[in-house]
Amino acid sequence: MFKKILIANRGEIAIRVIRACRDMGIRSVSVFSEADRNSLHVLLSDEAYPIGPAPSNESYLNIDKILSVAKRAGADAIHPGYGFLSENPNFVRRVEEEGLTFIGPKPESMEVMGDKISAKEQMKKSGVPIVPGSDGAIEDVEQLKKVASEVGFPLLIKASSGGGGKGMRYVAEESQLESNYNMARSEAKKFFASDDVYIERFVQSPKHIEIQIFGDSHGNTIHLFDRECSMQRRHQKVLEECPSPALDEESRKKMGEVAVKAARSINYLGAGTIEFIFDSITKEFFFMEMNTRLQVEHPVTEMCTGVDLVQEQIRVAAGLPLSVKQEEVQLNGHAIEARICAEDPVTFAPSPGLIRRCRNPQGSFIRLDSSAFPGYEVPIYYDPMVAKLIVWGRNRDEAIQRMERALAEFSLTGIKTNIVLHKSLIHEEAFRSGEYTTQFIDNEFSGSSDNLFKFVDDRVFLISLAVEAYKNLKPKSTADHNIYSRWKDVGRLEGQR
Amino acid sequence: MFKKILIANRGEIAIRVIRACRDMGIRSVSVFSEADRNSLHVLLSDEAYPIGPAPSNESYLNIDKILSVAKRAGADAIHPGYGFLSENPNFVRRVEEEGLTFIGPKPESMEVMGDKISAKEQMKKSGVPIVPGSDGAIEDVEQLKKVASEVGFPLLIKASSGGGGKGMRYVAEESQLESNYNMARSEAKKFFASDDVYIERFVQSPKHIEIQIFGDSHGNTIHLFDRECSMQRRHQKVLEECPSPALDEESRKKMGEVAVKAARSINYLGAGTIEFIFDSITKEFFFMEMNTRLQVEHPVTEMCTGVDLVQEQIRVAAGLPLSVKQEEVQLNGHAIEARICAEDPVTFAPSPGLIRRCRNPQGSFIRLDSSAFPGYEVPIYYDPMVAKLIVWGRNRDEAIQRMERALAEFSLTGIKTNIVLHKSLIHEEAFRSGEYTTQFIDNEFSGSSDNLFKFVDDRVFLISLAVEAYKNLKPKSTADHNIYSRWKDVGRLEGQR
Amino acid sequence: MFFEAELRGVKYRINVNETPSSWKVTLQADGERPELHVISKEDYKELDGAISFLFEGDSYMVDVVGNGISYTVYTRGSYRDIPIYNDEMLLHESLKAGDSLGGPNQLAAGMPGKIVKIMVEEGQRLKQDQPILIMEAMKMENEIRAPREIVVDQIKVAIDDNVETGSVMVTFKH
Amino acid sequence: MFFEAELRGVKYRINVNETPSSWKVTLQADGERPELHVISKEDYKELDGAISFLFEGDSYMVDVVGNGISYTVYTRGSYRDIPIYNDEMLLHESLKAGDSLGGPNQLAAGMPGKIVKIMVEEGQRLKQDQPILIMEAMKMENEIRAPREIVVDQIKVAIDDNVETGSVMVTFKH
Repeated sequence: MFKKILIANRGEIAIRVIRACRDMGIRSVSVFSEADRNSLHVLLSDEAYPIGPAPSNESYLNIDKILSVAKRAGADAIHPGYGFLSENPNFVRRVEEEGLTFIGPKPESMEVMGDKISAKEQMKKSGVPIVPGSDGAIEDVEQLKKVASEVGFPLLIKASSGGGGKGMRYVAEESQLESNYNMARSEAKKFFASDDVYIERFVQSPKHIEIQIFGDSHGNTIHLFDRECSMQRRHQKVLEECPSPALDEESRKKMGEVAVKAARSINYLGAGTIEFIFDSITKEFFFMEMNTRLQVEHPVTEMCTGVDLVQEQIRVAAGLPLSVKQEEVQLNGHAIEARICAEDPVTFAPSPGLIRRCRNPQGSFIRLDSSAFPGYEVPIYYDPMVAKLIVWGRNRDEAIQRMERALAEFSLTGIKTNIVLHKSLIHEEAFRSGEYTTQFIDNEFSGSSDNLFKFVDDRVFLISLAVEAYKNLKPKSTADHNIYSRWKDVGRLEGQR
Repeated sequence: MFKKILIANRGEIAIRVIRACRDMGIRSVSVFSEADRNSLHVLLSDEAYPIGPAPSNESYLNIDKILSVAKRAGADAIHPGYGFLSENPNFVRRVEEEGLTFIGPKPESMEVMGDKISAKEQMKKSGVPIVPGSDGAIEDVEQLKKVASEVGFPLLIKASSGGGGKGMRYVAEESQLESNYNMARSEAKKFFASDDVYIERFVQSPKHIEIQIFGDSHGNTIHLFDRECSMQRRHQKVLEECPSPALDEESRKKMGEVAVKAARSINYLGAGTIEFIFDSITKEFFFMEMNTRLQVEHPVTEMCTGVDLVQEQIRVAAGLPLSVKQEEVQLNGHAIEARICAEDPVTFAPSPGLIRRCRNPQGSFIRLDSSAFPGYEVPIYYDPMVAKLIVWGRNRDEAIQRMERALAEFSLTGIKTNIVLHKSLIHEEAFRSGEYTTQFIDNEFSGSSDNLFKFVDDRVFLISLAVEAYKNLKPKSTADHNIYSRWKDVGRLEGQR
Repeated sequence: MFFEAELRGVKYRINVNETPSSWKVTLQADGERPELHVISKEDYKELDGAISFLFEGDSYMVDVVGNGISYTVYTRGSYRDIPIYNDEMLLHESLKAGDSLGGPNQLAAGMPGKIVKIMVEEGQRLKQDQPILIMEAMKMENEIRAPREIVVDQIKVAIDDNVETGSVMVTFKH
Repeated sequence: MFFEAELRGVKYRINVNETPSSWKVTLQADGERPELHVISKEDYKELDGAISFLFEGDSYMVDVVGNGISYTVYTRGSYRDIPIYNDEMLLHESLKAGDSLGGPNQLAAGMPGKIVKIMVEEGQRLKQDQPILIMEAMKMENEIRAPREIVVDQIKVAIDDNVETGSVMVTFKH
């Protein structure tokens, strides 16, 4: 087993990996940019080293610096977390060249699954259902029209190397086809340096359901059931569940088997996720993409299976077999995760800045993975997610009730957060019924401030505000009698108007 | 279901009940003494009312005041927590006279199980094994000698109404019998107003193992497996586990069945615990006592069964059936609880006072039930326990590793706590092997400060200390140049000595 | 002390009087009758940097952050941004109006971030909602648009500049 | 600045020098050679009321509580009570010796609590370890005993009195 692991990441996921290391008696080494000297991963790791200026490409994406710290600290393995270098095959090769172990899949797996077209081809070969669409990139307008008429409208045009909705176009009918094709290509070129685009069927009531898979170097490949991640805003996941409320046992079984088949076909090593688009109406599911890393939402799977996915990653990277066999993985109860972000819950604008108070929820059947603490300044340079709140119940209703309780206990002030958004979302009928699709927040949710802020008596806000404003003004008034008197006079005149 | 529950308690258990109420959509009403206006249960409950001065008998034990608040707030049920009024049958009757529901067993159950002799008689009748000893109180010296020779030495003399080790005497051989009998009687008289004492066999390698039982008003009585609570100091539990590492499956099954039989024999309603003394050598177990309330250590059972015991108490009190049947209760993994107390870890002297910082552990598979926060002053009037840290693992080793991780993350300063004691205990061979008995801390553990404080490099302490002491002195020195100069002169002379 | 505040579109007149043992707070919503609340200081206490407020039997933990005329009040996972005024405050505000944030003739940064694109030039006439610049904060690009028809005077930032909350980025002609 | 400190029975001589960018701390254990540590101020920062201390690559979160000659240092769930002295401190201590805690001729409360029993009378001669009184704190009874053979002068508390840390409970004859 490894003696010391360097974590090439920051924030809550770095802390998550530090904890797994502690659980296994492995020393953890964290790295930090100049914006992160005061971040919690620095404080909680056994060792910590600076790696440069705040912008990611000068620190958390700087392969040379990270490798030089790894050697200096004597680490024997590197955990990439998610994001940053976690899906960069070049980084993996560099790590291996230095004689260290990369905790994650082989670079070849990243390459084949990193390109959407090659991934789809690979999946098709392995018998995994894919969304009807073009076989690979569209060559020209002629092919575009031909394939589009086979696939049918509405359809989507997507960038082959894309992600996060960039370079993606919705085409409702044939007349819009060519103009959108050209726009998609130019966006793709701009964002991803390649203007390859492809088209596929647009699923009308789509749900995002994904399967956690895991492979080891002893020929074992298993799945750890499904997660539902349809609660998204502009393709950013907001709230996740395990298991999906939409799958029946038969679909669940089939989806798990298909995912294992997909992972086996590329001899996948470590933790990975096969994302499917699920058609709520037809109950069909199609391969969307594979994430060759740990997911943000992995804790919901941990809560329901008892398997520590990060420990498992480390075991597998060290050449050990998986600690569980497929038939031992049991789905126990229901878990929900809320991503707590430093952002305005109405406008979704980021809200970096100083956290004034932070009272975390506690108690039965909840888990918090947070990088927030009182006095911490959320930097502007990185992702706005500051914490993940995960709850468990024997069934979905219990889990929802616990989420409501934990959110009510959660007090994070100084910055704006989306805590109140989550409170509102879990009260929505579409969420309660489990029938929400990936379109819910963007198209159906009335996230107005009236809707969000209905939970507390307005008078509590007004009285507290007035007393505190009074206290803020009072010392000034008493210290400088002249100003105070003058103000009183003005106040009196005012009162008489 | 109830609309509003008053919680006649304080600290972490009041908060525990508040959370169960939230989970069920029930409003919670807390009460607080003058020493507790700033306590967390006041802040977290939906409503809060003062009930009088700090000493318990003027507040948390004051039945009239509690009932008057319950009526004023419009509560329809009262949860007593543990301690205080939780096992007081008179309180139960008063609650019922007011037309409110007491969340707990019937007063008759408390009465029969509250007296050690009647409890033992009841258990004997129901076929529950009891420690060989006198049938009821010893009448006189003649009977004492006769029964003692049947039971054999060593033996114990115990007060019939006793608890917490008061009025209990160990007798190694016959020559010490009569003097100890007299001392035990006089202590019993003093502490419990009754000089009834009884004798029983002294089990030589005793473990404390208890079974969680639950009854509802529909004729269902189930058990939720065992807890091991042998890690005790002077009969105060320090650290608990679920399940016991000492029981094999056969003993576990048998103990559970016996406990259910015992509970059924008194038509027990709600949550209760049958405590057994387990002989590590012979594998025999004997009834010790029944606690007719929720236990401090109930979370370890919750972690391994998924059943929320407080919600279950509320359900049952409201007349609903238990939410689980016996065959549905599964023991899943292993949980350990550490009681975090405001006390010196070497001398065990209480350490009330102001909490300066409080950084709580977080992350995968741990739970914290805490009443501590930065700036909270732990009052002198009540129990020194400020938090419970509970961890879970798929097996005992995983749980121990997680406990070690969570303790290392736990930073509670300003007062002294036993966090470091727990760190030390879980490294002990007797704990790792699971073979520790109730005698371990008192007789075998070398809890010296050297033993406890081996975890950190001394230089870290010394350097931090010196820099902070320097900072404390520096402003004074520069502000008052005369004192500074004089001190420098003295310092120089000193340096030359 | 007298204040005016606005919450969810409703204007309130608020009066605060302190006595040794209590706060007397009168709330009067626009067009409604005044409502007097006498809050014992035992029921409104500072605690752990926040306020523990027992109000009509209910227990709230409240945070009030802010100063001047702009406050945010948090409790139970919810919050309100509430503008509040009185004559003294308005006086203070007018004294520093010259350098106030995002006044009518300038565009100030509402959050810290980095300028990634500037779409206008000095002297250019803008339509309402016409994009002025794009600022990046926390991996998100935020497009800042013209509040009304207006002419750009000076552009005070360049691409790749980091700006703090309140930094003036663009001024407009009067 | 020069200090003496004692940790786990070992006496240390410590010297602290501050430079604009670092702390230079020399540690010398009794009978050992001095050891100089140059700690960059970037590696020793105040944070969330505690100290984040990166020492020889390791990361510690440290709390230092105390003043005068008595400090407690906490980190990683562990702590040390460390007495520390220098001449200035000793001077200050001697100035207030008249009312110092638990001096040789008096018995002061080591923690807040309530007096539940007093077993001695004024003028009584006590053997070493003879019980003087019982104080209750947090549901535990703590028996306080005579530090040596001594004669009771005044008893300054009565049964049921609440005492604070440092309150003088009994004085002894010189």
